[in-house]
Amino acid sequence: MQFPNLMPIAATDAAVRWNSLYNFLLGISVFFFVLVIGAMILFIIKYRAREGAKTFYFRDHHFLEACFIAIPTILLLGIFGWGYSVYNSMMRPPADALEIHVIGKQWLWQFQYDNGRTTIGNLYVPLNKPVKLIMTSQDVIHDFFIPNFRVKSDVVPGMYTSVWFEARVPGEHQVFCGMYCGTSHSQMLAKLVVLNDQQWAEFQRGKKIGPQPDARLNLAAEDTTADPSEAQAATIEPVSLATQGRAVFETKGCVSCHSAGDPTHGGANIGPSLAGIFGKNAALQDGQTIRRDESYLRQVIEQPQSHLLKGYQQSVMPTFKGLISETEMNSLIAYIKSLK
Amino acid sequence: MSNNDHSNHPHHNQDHSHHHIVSTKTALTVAGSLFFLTVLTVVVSRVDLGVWNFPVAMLVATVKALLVMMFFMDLIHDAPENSVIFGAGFLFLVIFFILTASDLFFRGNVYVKAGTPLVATSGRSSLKNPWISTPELVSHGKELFSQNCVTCHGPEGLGNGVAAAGYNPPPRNFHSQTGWINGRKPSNIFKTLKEGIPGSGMASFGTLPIDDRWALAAYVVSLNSERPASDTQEDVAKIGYDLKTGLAAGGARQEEKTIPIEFAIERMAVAEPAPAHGALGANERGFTSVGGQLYQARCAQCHGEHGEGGVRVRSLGGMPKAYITTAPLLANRESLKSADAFNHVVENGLTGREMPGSADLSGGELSELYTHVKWLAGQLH
Amino acid sequence: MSNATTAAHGDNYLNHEKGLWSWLSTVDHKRIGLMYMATVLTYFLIGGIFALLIRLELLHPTQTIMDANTYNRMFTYHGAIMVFLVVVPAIPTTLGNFLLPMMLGAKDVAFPKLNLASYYVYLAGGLFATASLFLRGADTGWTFYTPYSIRTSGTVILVLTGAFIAGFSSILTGLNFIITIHKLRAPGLTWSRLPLFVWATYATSIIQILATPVLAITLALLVMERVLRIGIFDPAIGGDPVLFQHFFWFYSHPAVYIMILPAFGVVSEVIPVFSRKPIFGYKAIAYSSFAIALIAFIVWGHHMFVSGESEFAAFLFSLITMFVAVPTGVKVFSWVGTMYGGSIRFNAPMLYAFGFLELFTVGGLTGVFLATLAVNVHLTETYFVVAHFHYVMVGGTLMALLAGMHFWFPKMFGKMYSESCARVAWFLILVGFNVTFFPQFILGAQGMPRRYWSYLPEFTLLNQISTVGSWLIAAGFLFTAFYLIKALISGEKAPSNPWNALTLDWQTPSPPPHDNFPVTPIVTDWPYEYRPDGAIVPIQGAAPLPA
Amino acid sequence: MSSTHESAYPVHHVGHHFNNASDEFEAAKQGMWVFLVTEILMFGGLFVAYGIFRGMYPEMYVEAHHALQMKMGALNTIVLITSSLTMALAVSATQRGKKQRAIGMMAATIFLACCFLVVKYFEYSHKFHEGLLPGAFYSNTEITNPKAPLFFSLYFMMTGLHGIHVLIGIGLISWMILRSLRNEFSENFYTPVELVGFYWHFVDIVWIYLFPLLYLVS
Repeated sequence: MQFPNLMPIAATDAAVRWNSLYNFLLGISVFFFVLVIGAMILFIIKYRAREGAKTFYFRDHHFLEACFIAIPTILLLGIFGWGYSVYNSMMRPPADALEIHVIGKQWLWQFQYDNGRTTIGNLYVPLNKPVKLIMTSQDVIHDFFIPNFRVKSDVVPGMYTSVWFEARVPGEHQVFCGMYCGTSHSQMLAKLVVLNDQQWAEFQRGKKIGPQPDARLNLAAEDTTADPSEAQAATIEPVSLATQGRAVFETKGCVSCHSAGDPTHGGANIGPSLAGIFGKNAALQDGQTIRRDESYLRQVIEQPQSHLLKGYQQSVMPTFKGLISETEMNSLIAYIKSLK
Repeated sequence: MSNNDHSNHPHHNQDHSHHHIVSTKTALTVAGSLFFLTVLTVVVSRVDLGVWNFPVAMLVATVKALLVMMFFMDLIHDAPENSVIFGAGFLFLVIFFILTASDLFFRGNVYVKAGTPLVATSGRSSLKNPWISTPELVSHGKELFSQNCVTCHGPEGLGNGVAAAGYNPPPRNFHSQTGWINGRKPSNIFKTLKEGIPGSGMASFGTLPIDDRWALAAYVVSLNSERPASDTQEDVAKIGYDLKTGLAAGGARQEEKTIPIEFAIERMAVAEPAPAHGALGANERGFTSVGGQLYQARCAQCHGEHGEGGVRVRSLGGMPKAYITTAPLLANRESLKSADAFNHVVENGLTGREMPGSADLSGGELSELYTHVKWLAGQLH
Repeated sequence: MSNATTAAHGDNYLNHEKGLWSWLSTVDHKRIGLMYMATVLTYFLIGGIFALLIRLELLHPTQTIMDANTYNRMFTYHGAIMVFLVVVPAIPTTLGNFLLPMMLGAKDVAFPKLNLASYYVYLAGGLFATASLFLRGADTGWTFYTPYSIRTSGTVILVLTGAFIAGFSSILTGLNFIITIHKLRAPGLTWSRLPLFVWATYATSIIQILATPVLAITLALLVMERVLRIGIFDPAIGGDPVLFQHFFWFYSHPAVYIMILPAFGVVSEVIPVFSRKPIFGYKAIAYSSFAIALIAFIVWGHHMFVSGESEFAAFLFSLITMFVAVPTGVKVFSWVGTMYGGSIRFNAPMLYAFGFLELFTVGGLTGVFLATLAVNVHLTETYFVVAHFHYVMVGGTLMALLAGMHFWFPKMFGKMYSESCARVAWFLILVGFNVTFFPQFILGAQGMPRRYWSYLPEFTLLNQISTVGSWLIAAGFLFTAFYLIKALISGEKAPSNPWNALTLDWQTPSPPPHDNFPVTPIVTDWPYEYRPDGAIVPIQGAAPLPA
Repeated sequence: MSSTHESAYPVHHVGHHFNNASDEFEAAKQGMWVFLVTEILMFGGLFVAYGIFRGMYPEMYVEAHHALQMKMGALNTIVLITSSLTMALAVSATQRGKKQRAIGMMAATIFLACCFLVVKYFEYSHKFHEGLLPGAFYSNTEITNPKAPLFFSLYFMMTGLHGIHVLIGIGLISWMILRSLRNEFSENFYTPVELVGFYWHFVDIVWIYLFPLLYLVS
């Protein structure tokens, strides 16, 4: 295991500005910590109790106390001003920003683009173009948090909030839900996928975009003159259907509720476990028995309420009809098949 | 009480004759002033002072409160620190209000203001003469077809998809030459995609981008061995496609946008008293079941508290002054005959009838809602 | 007076009356203080066990010992119990109750019966909150954010009721202390001669009075949301969930000063005694308590910078928040200044004061990060915040509570504990604390959100270090419990003033008699007159002390 | 009233921690003021919620307040002010040692408080009948502003909390009457009556603000 980096990568200009402010605060904090604790340790050693030693006698020192007040005040006002200016630039999107709608719901993220496409779990944005996310929640408060961009905003039901950014590093960036929202809060993850111009054009035409490398690996290739086809090339290596399915399982939020029986792979137990179910019979709520084959899986993914398993009073699973392509469906079924 | 006890407390019954006592005369005068001020504030509230009504009412109330504090509670003769203490309570209340207001009254309107489109999409097609089929268009359409249509229409477009059995009338077989309700030309198919076919399982695919819809139309046309006649300019104009600007269907902006269901409802429903259904307990089921709550939140505003209809609903599209009146949710309606049909209508809405789709509902919620609506329908005679 | 004579014969508040009922029905502030202490420590044990389980669950990125729902209940109860039942009442109700009248030279607090009533109110609140544990529990987090807290199942109402009731205990205690300080000071004890602990308690009480009622109405409205669906905080019915956050933090931000101000008071007492030097900047420390109490009320919005709060409000709240650091800094500098040129002794209370300074300085400095608008956006709702407030509340309040308990233990029980055991425990707790919480700063900066039951594999190492640290803290606390209980049973008899301190509470026998002082003391000077030659001048208290 | 002063009045004992009765009285009185401050802030939460929503939806408030019966509200204001007057007179009568008059005034206060509650009862039942209920239970069809349920949530919470305070006040004043009948008070000791008086005036002050805020929106 390698020791992790102290900070996430800075993938926007705002994040770079943020870093300088953060580093300044870090420096000033270390200075004051050493000042206070160093003085304390020095006094502890120098003035430890000894036989016959006389103590000083003074009650206060007005000049010193005035300094205690004045110096921190000036410093803090400076920090405030700097913080506010960075905040301000993080809050004001350019007028031409591309708008994408984000809907949070327990426990997945849904993204709606202005060309009518909808994706779940993966947010696709173009490289080097300002993007404004207009966000709301369907149920409780969530929080859209992209550490690599240093932006975050609560996603509140009944109102709209927004964040904006201009991504400088292509590839996948981690997105978290930052506001506690219930059972699968920690699995309400998403990937923000930054696409180069060519990929973005393809995405807009409705093409499926394969998995992209982690943005942290792309940081070295931040130079935007790099040949975009290279990143492309990395993605067309043959990958087994089940492996693709595993990616679908994660990105579409299945993992928030279903266990895959794989201890390294998380998975909650809101819905039934999917490990080793394929081809076996299962008892339904209405007393019938059903064989869980491909068409069964397809049906319950598209219409979750069509077959209620015994022990489940109602289905809370949202329908994935229209939100999951045939290819994804096939790979997902292949993945479930592969689970032992 | 024993004398012994008594002696331990030599200071008991210290009289506090120095303590001020409110005289009856003062009390009556104050009460009289309070009565007068009450009448005054009622009278003033009847006069329109514009923005000043509220400050005046608060001023009068504060004078009244001060009178009570100063004379009934005798704060003017009390230790000054008690006035400070009591005043601090009001001071911190004011701080509480002002700083809370600094948020809620100053929230930036992130969302576009009313009157402008909610989603700034352009209804413009990037294709030139998009109704003319090209091989690229057909192959793009094929891809879209496999994503959007095969469930019902089947992989070859024979109308035999996995979900086909649930629909009456059955999904269209694209290889047949007859029975096409809107016609077979690309522009006809574009229209079907845009509006759906009311009364059937064919929903509106108006959420697809315009180019995608043209691509689908081209693909569907290519499936049939017998080509339909080509589109004329009139055909294209009929579906509202502006040849000059490339804008699809007049008011394309309205056509293209998708808005959250709550917004749609809020903007559409018009205050109109629903017919009284006194016999039906509004809350018997209304708030106890998930379906009932969903119904109240999303449907009741247009369909009535009990599904009785009769509510005037404003059109959101090109004719903002037009209304339609909702009909009762009777059990013999097509959409209430099967869960699938119901889900279809709820998820996709009914284009042309101002019924917005609620695609965000989960399967569980849909089935709860269906149960509730069926129950409501059963109550209507 | 009969009390004066019996005091010499070993009559003290512990044996003045006997039997369980004499404790349960006592109106003696000292006994009530001890009852509070027993109860607070019990809740601390429960909350601490939850904390250990939480850390154990986070040993591995995925499930370790419990499922997500259990985990969510764990952190909810850990937070709710620690905040409402432990850290808020910890110092005022235990040390405050015991010491405040003694430091003022009074026989009791102004309203002794009310004091006992507030203990039972507190107990009832605690029982309500913990009773829900045995039913379905609550998984709202201690912040009860709407609309989640309205929708989630479980016994949320019981927890809300518990916190609501416990709030009234806080209000009544604050009221009692304010009147006691106003009206019951001994002759000669002017405001400028008050011990700093009294100043701090006074500022705390003011916050309790002004802020806690808002918590009461907020929680009551939340109960109404669940029972009557009134919708004020529920967006589904037209209300505003962010308004709830304003209401909640209007109490809960000042509440963190309810937690930390008494700790400042304890440290201000301990440091001059063990440095044998007058406190540096008495007035600055006293007034800064008030400045903090005042500013505490106008900064709550900094908890909500990313909640959808307006930019204008964010601007205001961030600006005002910066000024909290000024009086806090003044205090820290003054304490270090007090040590300068002193004659420092390393008894357990002083060691804890050192620990307090270290942890609180880290907690305070990281607070500036969070007050800075842009930086807050990234760090809030992550482990950075978790680490920050643990450094302040545990590192600050708990360290000070331990300092105070070790400082006044001889006075309370008339027994001495083992100094060497105390040093071992201090070392374990201090090291364990830093090992537990420092890695969380890094985790937070990396972006790990709080309240996560599972986490990305890249966060594993730091989480494991943190979990190991929690075991060190637990070992330290267990050891502390061991040697303090041992001291209670078989400790050496303590003299009346083992540390040669000057405040009034030390100018009476250990343990104190029922009425605190054999004779009402008359005060002639401030309580920090430590002379350079180390001579102990009986400055306060008129009665000659028994040898 | 008995002629011998000492035996007629049960002796009130000054707490052992106070120097004298005057100190004890001042402490108790200041305690009451501090308590009233906590009451201000408790009601304050509701007033702030009211103010915030009024600022956000002013036209809804105007529309919704028409459903309240202003005459009933005005009547109740008069009733409560009168009860404050009788309470003030009861306190000064106690301070002057006029026991009969004090008891009479306190009984009048209780009577007026009950009148207040009766009027409130009619108002509430009218609201229930009209479906003007808080939040999710709102079923009125005349006032259709989608935010109107909020107004009635606030109306019921504010007047409800105030009503609970009136009930508590009735209990406290009854207790004072009882203690008066037991001759516990005299011109030398009347602290409880004066403090209950403060409480009652505070309840009046809250209503003085509630009346224009709820009934006189324009």
